[in-house]
Formats: sequence, C-alpha cells, structure tokens
Amino acid sequence: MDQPQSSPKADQAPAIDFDKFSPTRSYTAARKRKDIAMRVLIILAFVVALIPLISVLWTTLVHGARRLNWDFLSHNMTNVIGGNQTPSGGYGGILHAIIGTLEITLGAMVISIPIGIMCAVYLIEYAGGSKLARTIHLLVDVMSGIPSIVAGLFAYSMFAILVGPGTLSGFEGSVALSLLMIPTVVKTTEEMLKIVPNDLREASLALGVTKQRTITKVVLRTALSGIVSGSILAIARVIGETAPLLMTAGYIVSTNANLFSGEMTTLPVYVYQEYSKYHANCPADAGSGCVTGIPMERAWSAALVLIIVVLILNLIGRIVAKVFAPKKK
Amino acid sequence: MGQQIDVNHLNIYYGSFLAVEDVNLHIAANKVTAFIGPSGCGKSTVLRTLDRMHEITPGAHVTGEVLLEGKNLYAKDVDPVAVRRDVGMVFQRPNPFPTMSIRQNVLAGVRLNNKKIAKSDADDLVEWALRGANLWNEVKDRLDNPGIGLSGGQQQRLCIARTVAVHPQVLLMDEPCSALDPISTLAVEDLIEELKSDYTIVIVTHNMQQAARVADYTAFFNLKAVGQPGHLEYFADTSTMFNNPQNEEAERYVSGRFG
Amino acid sequence: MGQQIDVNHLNIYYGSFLAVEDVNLHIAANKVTAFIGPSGCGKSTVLRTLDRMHEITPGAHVTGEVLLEGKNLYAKDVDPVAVRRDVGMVFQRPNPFPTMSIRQNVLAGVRLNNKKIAKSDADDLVEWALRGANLWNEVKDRLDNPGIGLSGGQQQRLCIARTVAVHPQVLLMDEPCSALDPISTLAVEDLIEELKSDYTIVIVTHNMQQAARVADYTAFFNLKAVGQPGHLEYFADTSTMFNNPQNEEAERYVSGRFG
Amino acid sequence: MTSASKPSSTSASSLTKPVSGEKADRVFRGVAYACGILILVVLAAVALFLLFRAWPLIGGNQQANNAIIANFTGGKATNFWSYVGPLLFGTVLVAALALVIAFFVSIGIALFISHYAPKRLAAVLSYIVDILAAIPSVIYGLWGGLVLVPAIYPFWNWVAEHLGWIPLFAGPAANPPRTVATVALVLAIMILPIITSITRDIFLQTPKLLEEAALGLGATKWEMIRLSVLPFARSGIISASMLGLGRALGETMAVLMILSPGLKYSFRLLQASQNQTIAANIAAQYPEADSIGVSVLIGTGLVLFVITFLVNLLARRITEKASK
Amino acid sequence: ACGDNVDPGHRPSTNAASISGSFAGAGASSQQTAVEAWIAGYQKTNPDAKISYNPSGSGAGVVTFLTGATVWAGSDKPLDDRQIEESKQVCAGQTAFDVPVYISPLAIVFNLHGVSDAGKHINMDAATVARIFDGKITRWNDAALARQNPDLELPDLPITVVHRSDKSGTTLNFLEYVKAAAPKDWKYELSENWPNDVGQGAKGTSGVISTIDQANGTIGYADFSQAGGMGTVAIKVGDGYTEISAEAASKAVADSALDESAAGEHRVVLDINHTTSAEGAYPIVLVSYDIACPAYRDENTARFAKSWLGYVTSAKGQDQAMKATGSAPLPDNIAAYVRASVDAMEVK
Ligand SMILES: Nc1ncnc2c1ncn2[C@@H]1O[C@H](COP(=O)(O)OP(=O)(O)OP(=O)(O)O)[C@@H](O)[C@H]1O
Ligand SMILES: Nc1ncnc2c1ncn2[C@@H]1O[C@H](COP(=O)(O)OP(=O)(O)OP(=O)(O)O)[C@@H](O)[C@H]1O
Ligand SMILES: [Mg+2]
Ligand SMILES: [Mg+2]
Ligand SMILES: O=P([O-])([O-])[O-]
Repeated sequence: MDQPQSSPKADQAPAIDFDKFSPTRSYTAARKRKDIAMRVLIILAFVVALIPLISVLWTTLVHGARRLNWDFLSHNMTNVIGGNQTPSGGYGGILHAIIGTLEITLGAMVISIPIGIMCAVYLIEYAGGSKLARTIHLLVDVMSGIPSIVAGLFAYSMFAILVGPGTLSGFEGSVALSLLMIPTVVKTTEEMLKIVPNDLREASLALGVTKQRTITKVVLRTALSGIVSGSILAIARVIGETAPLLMTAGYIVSTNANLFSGEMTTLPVYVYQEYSKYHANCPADAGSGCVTGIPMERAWSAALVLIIVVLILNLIGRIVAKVFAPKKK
Repeated sequence: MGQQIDVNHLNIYYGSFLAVEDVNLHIAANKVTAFIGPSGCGKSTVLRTLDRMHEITPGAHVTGEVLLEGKNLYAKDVDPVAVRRDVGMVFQRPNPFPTMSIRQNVLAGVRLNNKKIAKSDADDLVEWALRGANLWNEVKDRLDNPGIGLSGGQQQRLCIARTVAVHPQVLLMDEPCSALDPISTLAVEDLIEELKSDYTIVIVTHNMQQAARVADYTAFFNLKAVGQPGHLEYFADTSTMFNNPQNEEAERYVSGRFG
Repeated sequence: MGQQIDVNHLNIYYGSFLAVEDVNLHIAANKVTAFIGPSGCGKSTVLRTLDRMHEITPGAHVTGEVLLEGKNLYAKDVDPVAVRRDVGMVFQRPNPFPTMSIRQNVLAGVRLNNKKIAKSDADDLVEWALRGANLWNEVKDRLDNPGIGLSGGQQQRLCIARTVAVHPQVLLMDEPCSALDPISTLAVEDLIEELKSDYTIVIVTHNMQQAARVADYTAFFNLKAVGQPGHLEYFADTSTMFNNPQNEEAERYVSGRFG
Repeated sequence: MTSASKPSSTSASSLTKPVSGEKADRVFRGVAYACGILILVVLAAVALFLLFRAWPLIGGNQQANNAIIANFTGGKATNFWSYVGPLLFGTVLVAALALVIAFFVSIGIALFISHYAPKRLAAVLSYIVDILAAIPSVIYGLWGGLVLVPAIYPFWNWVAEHLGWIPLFAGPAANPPRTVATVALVLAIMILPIITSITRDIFLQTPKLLEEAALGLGATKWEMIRLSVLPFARSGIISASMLGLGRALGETMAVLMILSPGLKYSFRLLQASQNQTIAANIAAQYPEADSIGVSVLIGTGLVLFVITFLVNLLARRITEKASK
Repeated sequence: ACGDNVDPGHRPSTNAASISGSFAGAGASSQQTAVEAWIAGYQKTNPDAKISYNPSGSGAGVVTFLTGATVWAGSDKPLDDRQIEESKQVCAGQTAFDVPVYISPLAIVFNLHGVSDAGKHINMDAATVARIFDGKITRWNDAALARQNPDLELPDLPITVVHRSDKSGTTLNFLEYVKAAAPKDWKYELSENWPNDVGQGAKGTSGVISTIDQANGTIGYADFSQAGGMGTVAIKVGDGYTEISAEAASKAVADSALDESAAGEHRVVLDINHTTSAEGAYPIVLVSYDIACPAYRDENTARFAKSWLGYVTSAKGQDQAMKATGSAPLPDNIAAYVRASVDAMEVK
C-alpha cells in the first residue's frame, strides 16, 4: 500500500502519493488517546452531574427524616412558640402548608388544564397551519420561559388593580401558577393530539358525528393518557414554586381552607419561611424539649415532603403515560 | 333502501389547485359503482366529495352539484354532519376506535351523537350490524374486547358494521381491501355483494379484478399529466368496461398497458 | 492494489439471534464479488462483518474468522477503526455529510488520519478521487457548494469518492444503486468496472441484471424460513451462476421463480 | 341476508333538518378559539399590568422619580436605569456563566446517554436527569446555601490562588463563598437537565446513515460524533442552550438564598457583594418596599420579562428554522 | 381549626367579653416569633379569635395596613409624615399611631475559632465596631482589638463583615447606634440599606447568621433571639463592657426619651439613648412598633385591636415575648405612655 498510486484514469488525474496522507503511527495513537479521553470526559460529565443530585437528595433525606413524623404532618404552626414543644409533643407541622399547596395547585389546575387543552385543540384541530396558529404556538413556547417571579408580579399587579391593593389570597397564587402551567399543558396536549391518527377523526366525522363530539369523545379520549401524564408533570413543576407565592398567597401559620380569601401557606413557602427563622429561642427556664435549631429541621422535613410529592407526581405521570396509552397494534 | 347520486359539473379544489375537473356522473341506487384509474387521478378525492369529507382538508372546496335523491348536498342550508349520517364511509386502512370495545365501536355512531338508546335496542343493533358485516359469529363471544385486538380483515368488517349501524343510504369505500390479505378481501367482497340490496355502494379500487368481481358500474378516472387535474374519462357498466370499452385510454388501462 | 478476503466459519449474531450461519467464502483480490439473495437472508449483515461495521449495532457480535490478506480482522489486537480505513464502505442511500462542502466531504476521511495536509496535496487528492468517481467534470466548478446539493446519483458517487480518497484496499457496497435512477445507476456501474483494477470490490444487489453486468463472482445467500438464520447457499463465478448454476435454489432464484 | 332484523331506523333523514349538537359544535369551536386568543391576551396582559404598575416610575416626573430611586436604594442608584443596569448585568453574567458550565456537562451527559451507555442504563439515566429537573428551586437554595457554600470554599480558594492572575478569578476568594461563582454553579445544576434532555433527543435522532458514513471512513467513536452527531444537532444544541439560559435568567430562590449581592459592573466571580440578579433582587427587596418601591421592582421585573421573552423567542426561531 | 396545636385537655372557657373573628396583621419579620407567642397567649383567653401575621417585612406590612387589608402592622420603623396622612383613609378619619411592642437587643455576632466556639466574648468599643464595619479594621489581631481583649489570643485572620443585603430595620437600628456612639468613625447617612461595600451581604437575619456560621473570621449583627449559641461582642458602656442580655437592653431603653418630633396623636416613638453610660446597659437595641388606628370603622375590629394591643403591651404579653425570643420587656416608664395610647383607642 505504500507505492505511489496510479489513478483509474492516469492520463487526466493527478498522481497521488498516498504516503502523504497515511497516518503516522504516533498520530494514530494520538487519535486513539483522544477517543479514550473523550470517552472518559463524557463519563466524567455524567458522574460529576450525579454528585450534586445525590448530595441534594441525601442531605434532604438525612436532615428531613429527623422530624418527619405523623405529628409533623397533622399539625399546623399555631401556638408554636420559639423552640418549645407543643401540647402534642411535637414542634408544629405542615398540615396548613399541605392543604394550601393542594388547594392552590388544584386552583391552578382548574384554570390551566381546560385552557391549555382547549388552546391545543384550537391549534391542532381548528387552526390548521394558519398564521395566527403559528403565532400562538410560538408565543406558547415563549411563555413557557416566563420567569416565575414575573408570573408572581403579574398576579400581584393584576389583583392589586382589579380587586384592590394589598390583596393576598390562595387564588391569586393559583393565577400566578397557571401562567407557568398553561404553556406546559398546551405543549404536551399538542404533542398528544398530533399523534392521534387522522384516520380516527375521519372515521368519526364519516359517521356523522359533529366535530365537537369527535374531538371530545374520540380525539381527546384517545390522547387522554398523554394529556393526563403531561398535566401531572406540569403540576410537578409548579408545585415547587416559591417566589411567585411569596408575593401572592402570603404566609399564615394556621390552616386556611378558603382559597379565595385570606393568606395561605404552601410547602415551598413554608420551607423558605422556616429557613428564614433559622434559630428559635429557648429561654433559660425551658426544659430539654426546647430545640434551638428546630426551624431548620422543619425546613428540611418540609423539603423532604416536597421532594417526595414531586417524585411521586413524576412517577405517576410516567406510569399513566405508559400503562394507559392506547394499545398499538 | 339506498339512494341515487347525481354529480353535475363538479370541480374539486385543494386550495387553488384544481384536483379534479368537471365530473358528471350518475350513481345508481342499490348498485355497486367502482372507481378505477391510475394513482393520483382523483378517485379518493371524488369519493370524499360525496359525503363532504373533502371539506375537512383545510382549504379544500368544490364547485358544482352533488345530488342525493335530487337534493344538493352542497346547498347552503345543508349541514355536512347530516350528509355524513346519510352517506357512510369506509376507509383504506381499518380504523376502529382504539379506546373502545367491539360493541362500543359498533355503537359509536349512535353513542357519539349523544342519542339515548335502550340497552336491548343497543344489543339488537350491535347484533344486526355485526351480522350485516359478516362478523357476528367471529366476535359474538368477545364483544367487550378492544376493537383493535381483531385481525386486519375483521377490523375492516368491524368498521363496515360501525358504518351500517348508523343506517346510511349510501356506503362509500376507499380501497377497503388494499390493506387486507386475500382471505379477508374475499370476506369483504362477499359482504359488499350482500350489502347492495340495502345500500348504494361506491368503491374505489386499484385492483381491476376486484372491480370486475363486485361492481355493476365502473367509472374510469384519468389524468393527463402529473400536476394536471384528473377527470372522469369513461363510465360504463362493468362488463362493458372490462370486455369492450368504448374508450381508448380505458382500454389501455384495463388491459394493463399503463397505470 | 486490492487485497483478498477469506471468510471462515463465520456465524453472525444480533444479540442472541443467529442471523447468518457458518459462512465460508473467498473473495478474490481485484475482482468484483456480488452478493445476491432474497430479502432478509443476511447479505447486508455479512457485508458489514467484512469491515466490522456489524459491531456498532448494540449486542451484535460474530464467531469465526475474516482474513484480510491472511490477517484475521477479528483478532484481539486489531482495532476496528484501522480495519475500516483499509476496508471502505458505500451505503444504500447516499450519505454525504450535510454540513460539508463537496471538497470537505471528499477530504473528510483523509483529514481524520492526518491533520496537516498541504493545500496543494489536498487539491490533488480531491481531483483524483472525484475523477476516480467519475464526478470531477460535473462538480469541479462548485467544489465549495454543499455536498447535499447534488442529485442522488452524484451524491452516491461523491460518497464513493470520499471512500476511495482514504485509499482502502477493499470497497464494500450495499445496494449502492437502489436509490438511484437508471442513468445514475449506469454511471455507478461503469465506475465499479473501472475501480476494480485498484480495489477488491464486494457489492450487494437486489438487481440480478446488475450482478450479471458488474460481478466476476456471485455469492447466493438464502434462508430456510423467516426467523431462521441465513446462509451462503451457493458461490460461483458470475457466468456459471446465471447461466448454469449447479444449485437448485440458486437456479430457481436467478430464473425469477422465487424471492 | 341477516337473521337479525334491522332495528327500526330512527327517522327518515332530511338533510336540512338541524343536526343535533350543531350548537354545541359552534360553542366548542368558539371556546377553543377564545382559549387560543387567550394566550395572546395573557402575554399582553403581563406586559400591560407590569407596565401599568411601573409607569409612575418610568413615566412621570423624572426628577421626582430619581429621588424615589435614590431613597429606595439608599443612594446606590440615582435613576431607574442606573438601578436596572447593574442588575441586568448581574442577571446576564450569572446566567451566562451557568450556561457555560452546564453546556459542556449537559452535552457530555446527553452523549453518554445517547451514544455510550448501554440501553438499560441510558433509560435509568434519562430518568435521573428528569428527577434533577423536578427538584424545586427552594431546595436547591437550601442545599446551595447550607451545604455547597461551605463545602466549595477550598476549591474556590485554590482557584483564586492558582488562577488568580485571570481577572475573573481574582482573589482573595470570599469566605464563605456566597459569590457569583457558587451561584452560577447551582444554576448550572438546575438548567443542566433542560439542556440535557433536549440535546439527548436530538442526538438520538442523528441518522444512522450519517454515523455509519463516518465510521466507514475509519473514524473513531469521538470522531464520528464530531463528524456526524454534533453538526446534525447543532441548531438543537443552540436552542436548548437558549432555553437553559432563559431559565437561568429568571431563577429566583437559589440566587436569593445563596448570593451576597452587590450592584457593581464587576467580573470578580470569587468575591462577594459584586452582582445581583433582577429576580433575586425583586424577591429580596419586595418585603421592605413601600408602594412606590414596589413600582420600582415591578419596573425591573418588566425588564426581566422583556429579556427572557427575547431569549426564548430567539431560541424558538432557531428551532423553527432548523426544523424546516 | 384543623391541625391547631392546642392542648386537648385544657379547652379554655370562653368568657362573655372574648373576641371572635378573623384578624390579620403583617409587617416586620423581626417580631415574627414574638407575635406567634402573643397569638398563642392571646388565644388562651380568646379562643375564637383567629389571628394571622405575615412576616412580609416592615415596608410591605405598612403598605398593607394602609390599604385597610390588615388590622395592624408591625414595623421596625415609625411611620413617616406621609404615611400618617395616608392613614386617615383607614382609621375612620383619625391618624394611625405607633407604639413600641418589641424591644430586642441586637447582637454583634462573630465566628472566630478559638474564641467564639470556646464561649468567649470579645470586647469592643463603639469606634472599633464602626471601624470594623467600615472596613478600616481588617484583621482580627488588629491593635485596637488586642488592646481591649488582653485575655484573648487573637489570630492573624482577615475579618469578614456580614451585613444585611435587604432593606432592614435591623440595619437601621444597628447603624443608629454606630452613628450615635461613634460619629467620628461613621460618616454615612442613616438608612435601612447597608451603606458601604465592605464584606458580604446576606438576605434576612437568617442569611446573616448562616453566613457567619459558615466561615471562620466572620462578624455581623443580628437580632439576639437568632444569635443562638454564637459568639457575641460585649460593648463598652461607661467604663466597662456589657454583655448582651434582655435586662441590659431594657436598661438602655429606660434611659431613653420619647421622640417629641413625631407628629400625630398617641404616638410613642422612642429616641434610644445609644450613648448611655448607665451601668450594665446594652445600647444596641432594635425597637419594633405596632401600628394601629385609634378608631376603626368596624366595631369588632376596634374591640379586637384594643384588646390585642393591650395584651401585647401588658406585662404578661411582654413576658411571653421574652420567653419566646429573649426580647427585653418594655421598661415601666415607656409602658406607661404606651398604656395611655392604647387606653385612648375608641370602641364604638
Ligand atoms: N390533502 C391534499 N392536499 C392537496 N392536494 C391533495 C390532497 N390530497 C390529494 N391531493 C392531490 O389531489 C390529486 C388526487 O389525489 P387522490 O388522492 O384523490 O388520488 P387517487 O386517485 O385516490 O390516488 P391513489 O390511487 O394513489 O389513492 C393528486 O394530485 C393529489 O396530489
Ligand atoms: N439491527 C438488527 N438487529 C436485529 N436483527 C437484525 C438487525 N439487522 C438485521 N437483522 C436481521 O438479520 C437478518 C438479516 O438481515 P439483513 O439486513 O442482513 O438482510 P438482507 O439480506 O440485507 O436483506 P435486504 O435485502 O432486505 O437488505 C434478518 O433476519 C434481519 O431481521
Ligand atoms: Mg386514493
Ligand atoms: Mg440489506
Ligand atoms: O426585621 P427586618 O426589617 O430586619 O427584616
């Protein structure tokens, strides 16, 4: 393979000395080294990314497990004084935050899931590829990048202007969260509607079914599992939001079950508020039951609950997507 | 009983593209009419104008008339949804609703339209439609299994059952057997033969033997060149079409010399 | 100059599925050897073991030997990367690198081996390879245009130029013309004819006329049933294969009676 | 033909009889349309409400406004733009740094999942990446502020000592390192999953044919990736990065809970009290702001909205162009 | 309500005068723990009163109060004239007033291995404090520190100053002390914003404390209740150094006068005497006020406000807060003014 090579058409083509192009042994070795180096780097990238993940989960688990018990889950923060024990022998808990989180998230769902689904229905089923539809589609994408604090400011300003200054309520938080949730719901629904075969729409229309019923009973029904799992993932995303709720839903130590009036605490806000207390006071005459570091311990425990909730939601979302997907042939 | 269809000066557009030009055609009641022709000549397109399915493609529209027993389907006051209840359609690939059982599939046309129907009536209807589609014996023991669990040929017959269950006057079929194996094809062809006593049937097929076997009349569509509009080249009763066509293009086509 | 290949007792697996069984084959240097056989019999699979491309499919592996001029490609100390430099491959569908110009495409493989190439040397090589692929005259004025701007046939020849530019000993081609129109096919076939003075060529083809036209030897692969492993049924020089095969299956296949 | 008798047909059909459900059909269509339009309305409303609240500050008497700002910031800024300026700078700096860190790691992970890891492992890894994405930012804030900050000081100190000659790393490293460098690291971890999951999907879509083309020429695996995978995925990588950037620009809690803020145009990543981001600043100052102070903050929020809007718009445009 | 931490055995009996309804307050986060203690104490006699307090910050608290959305506000800063004027809208035509309810010593906390972790204090005079926080003294073994702390072994270590990064009443009160006690070494205007670029900023008292916790050589200021087990600075008062304690702070407040410049009826605004030389007085204190109306449109609200403030400023209430937070009770002389203001509240 070393001799100068004549070409197939030696009369026209330049003669080529392939030695010039053949790799030197050292270069071949260098390439191999580079290949291995890149492989190592890539694996390393992965390992490096795992470190913080494991650290976050581990820290939360270790710190959070200490105070996570039934008492913590079944009480709110009323009558919790400094680092002192409450009558039930606990140190207060997150019941009000769990209720707040559920209601506010539920509120956000009720607002954003119908809107999101109907918007996707408009984009896929009605608008075709019209210019308006393309614009909306683009804006939905853009909307999914709105910073959560801006969503909070928006809800705050809107309620201040429409309802009255200084208004804080769980519902205001729901509105802020819906702003973050709608684009996710629209996008997953769009994806799901796109993969519903056109055959089914035509089959239904050909049976003399109106378009509305075709969409609700055939198209959405077929896409249901995808939409449900997408919505669950959207919930998982907003359930951990803190900043917008600080300025919209406020903070309260007792249980407020009324979404539309009065302040409400959610789990992430609870975590932040307890973190903000940092230390609790224990007067000199307090017994051994008084714990100075209790606020941080509560913060970690609530964080653990939050992570568990988010992970469970994620898991459910995935399972729904997998198990209830319409069987393919 | 089936109804007859008259197509007058029908031009069919996709947006500004004229896909099929000036079709004039009489489709006799309670007969099977086959549409044949080379690919892209507009067979499916014409078929889909007969129940206004054409319109669901964005930008698609027609000029001209399609008369169902004398009543123009494209008249202003006609709702396409009503048209489609009178004119049923079966598609190339079987498409049972994947979320529904066999029984629900058959009842889909009724149920989706929010009609209340007593359980016993529903049972009767299911049996009647499935028998009509020659499927009853094969599925009567598993009506609650999902429709997509059936074989391709069974699925296609299920789709036919689903269509007849809404009592249309006319049945349109777009290459109903092209995705089926020979045995299933035979079952569907037999079924068409039986159905024509109750319905007017229009069938698009690529398979000339099939047209010869099942159709009473045959319409041959053609197109001059790709990108040109298709048109109805020749219409005749089936034996004429295949044995003694009075049209040169049709003759070349049915004898397999082009297309 | 091309090199010869000997395949000994080669079993080819995808995971635990034995796709091709016990192949023994001699591929002569500077000749064109064609692989033919019904779909799924393992032609592509065998071809891809000859430059160890088979391995890139997860789970794929082989037992047995492939000797290139007596050296086993599958020996422990052999680097598959080096093998692929010596044994070039052209694929069914042309696959120029979409972000590269024609010139860059031709030089892509060479650049991997040697970073520092003088511009004039590179120019010479590009011309040589493109002339070798019968493409020079068509593209010499637009070497800096993107490679995917060419027609299918031109793209396929560009891929051949890219492959010969690294100066392999053996050229493997998996149905190189199946995505091409007749005129481009002819151009590629002519090219194969010319290339064989410098390379050993193995070509998979579905087109028996093509095998008859370009190959010196023909290997006929077959499989007993779907799901069974494929095997080399019959190997002969091309004129024997097509005119007087000594194997019944092969005879049935080349005469068009099955497959 | 049938042994079952034909159930009686509901009624003789008439094409002009009103079809049941026609009204529902129209209503449904209208609602869908309204929901589509709502997206436009909402985005416009976000801009308008914010503008409305910020207006007393942006419009109005310039002199009075400047006095308000000076009062609000304790004299650190004298007008709105000199207040937003450093904040914007800090926001972009932190986000860009996070992107730089996350970019390479993400691509590495995505390649690992798409081209190196065995299938099973890849599926597990994909899931882990998604978990990373799901952890709420307040928890990253807790972890960053309480665990990472003390743990990473020796590293930053080492960087300051050995790379201090680069102005970016000028020492002495702040202790505790509640610095832009640490925050960028945490944000990088937070945007990593976004970039990873998008790029991974694109890497997986690389045509086999192109990969084989490279391998067939004798490319090593890495060379194959460089020749085939990366060029194919280029626009996807860019838009994924923009999305990650958009996310980092708007992150609040992690920054709020970690960074020691400052209002400077400074690149000293390892020193404290240099920069602050708009989002964290809003959250930090909001509680102590009176109504006019809230207007100032909403004004900065509007700026943030516009910036993230543009970044996301750009990202989508790139994706759209590439998919054509 | 659901999940409340009440002693099931001791359901307090409702007396006829007890208040019922939902009442909200908001404001200074410094008061948060104290307010929680007060709510708990108050509900012992008024179990049907549902009270919430959002520690949203003094500024936000006042804003909300002025919209009428809350009954009272907690604030680390007395009202300004504009706010007094504005309050007419929510106070049934009268103007709002502020009374001190929470007096807490501000600790100068530090983390210095070998000193703070050994439970030792470090002595400083006002000038030293000012110069450290102004970045003039940068090392722990500075001569000024060494001179005042002959018993301590001070390392050669840079000082990291930690201050609040958000607007804060804590900062304002701390700086009031520094400016009053060391005017030569502190030139900055008083503000709730930290004025210089020295050291590190941290969000909230918790941020300051956790930052100090995290590194050797740090020093900052924080509400005493948050100082936990950290090292605190003993401040030079008169000829001695006073360690921080509630009683010591109380002494300094007792030695202070009312700020007569505060316009408006019933206001009790303290002018803390930061340069006190009273023995055993600790002069760095945070005074946090409750802001309320002398009259409300709604009678029930008015009744609540009066009884709430009465309780909060009572000896019992102050004691409750001291137990919960380590705050200093209102000294008797001040408490008398406060009581007068509360007594003047109208209940229609
Ligand atoms: N949705 C559509 N949009 C635009 N043009 C279309 C559409 N569907 C079909 N056409 C065009 O209309 C013409 C007729 O198509 P049609 O599908 O009716 O032909 P056909 O005879 O049914 O062909 P085949 O035998 O392949 O099914 C063709 O030129 C086709 O490209
Ligand atoms: N990536 C793969 N994984 C698993 N099995 C495979 C894979 N590729 C091919 N096979 C199986 O290996 C056998 C041989 O396939 P191969 O593609 O080599 O056949 P072929 O002769 O080239 O067919 P064709 O003429 O269709 O190209 C077939 O049974 C096929 O299903
Ligand atoms: Mg068709
Ligand atoms: Mg093949
Ligand atoms: O109570 P603060 O004003 O110091 O937050």
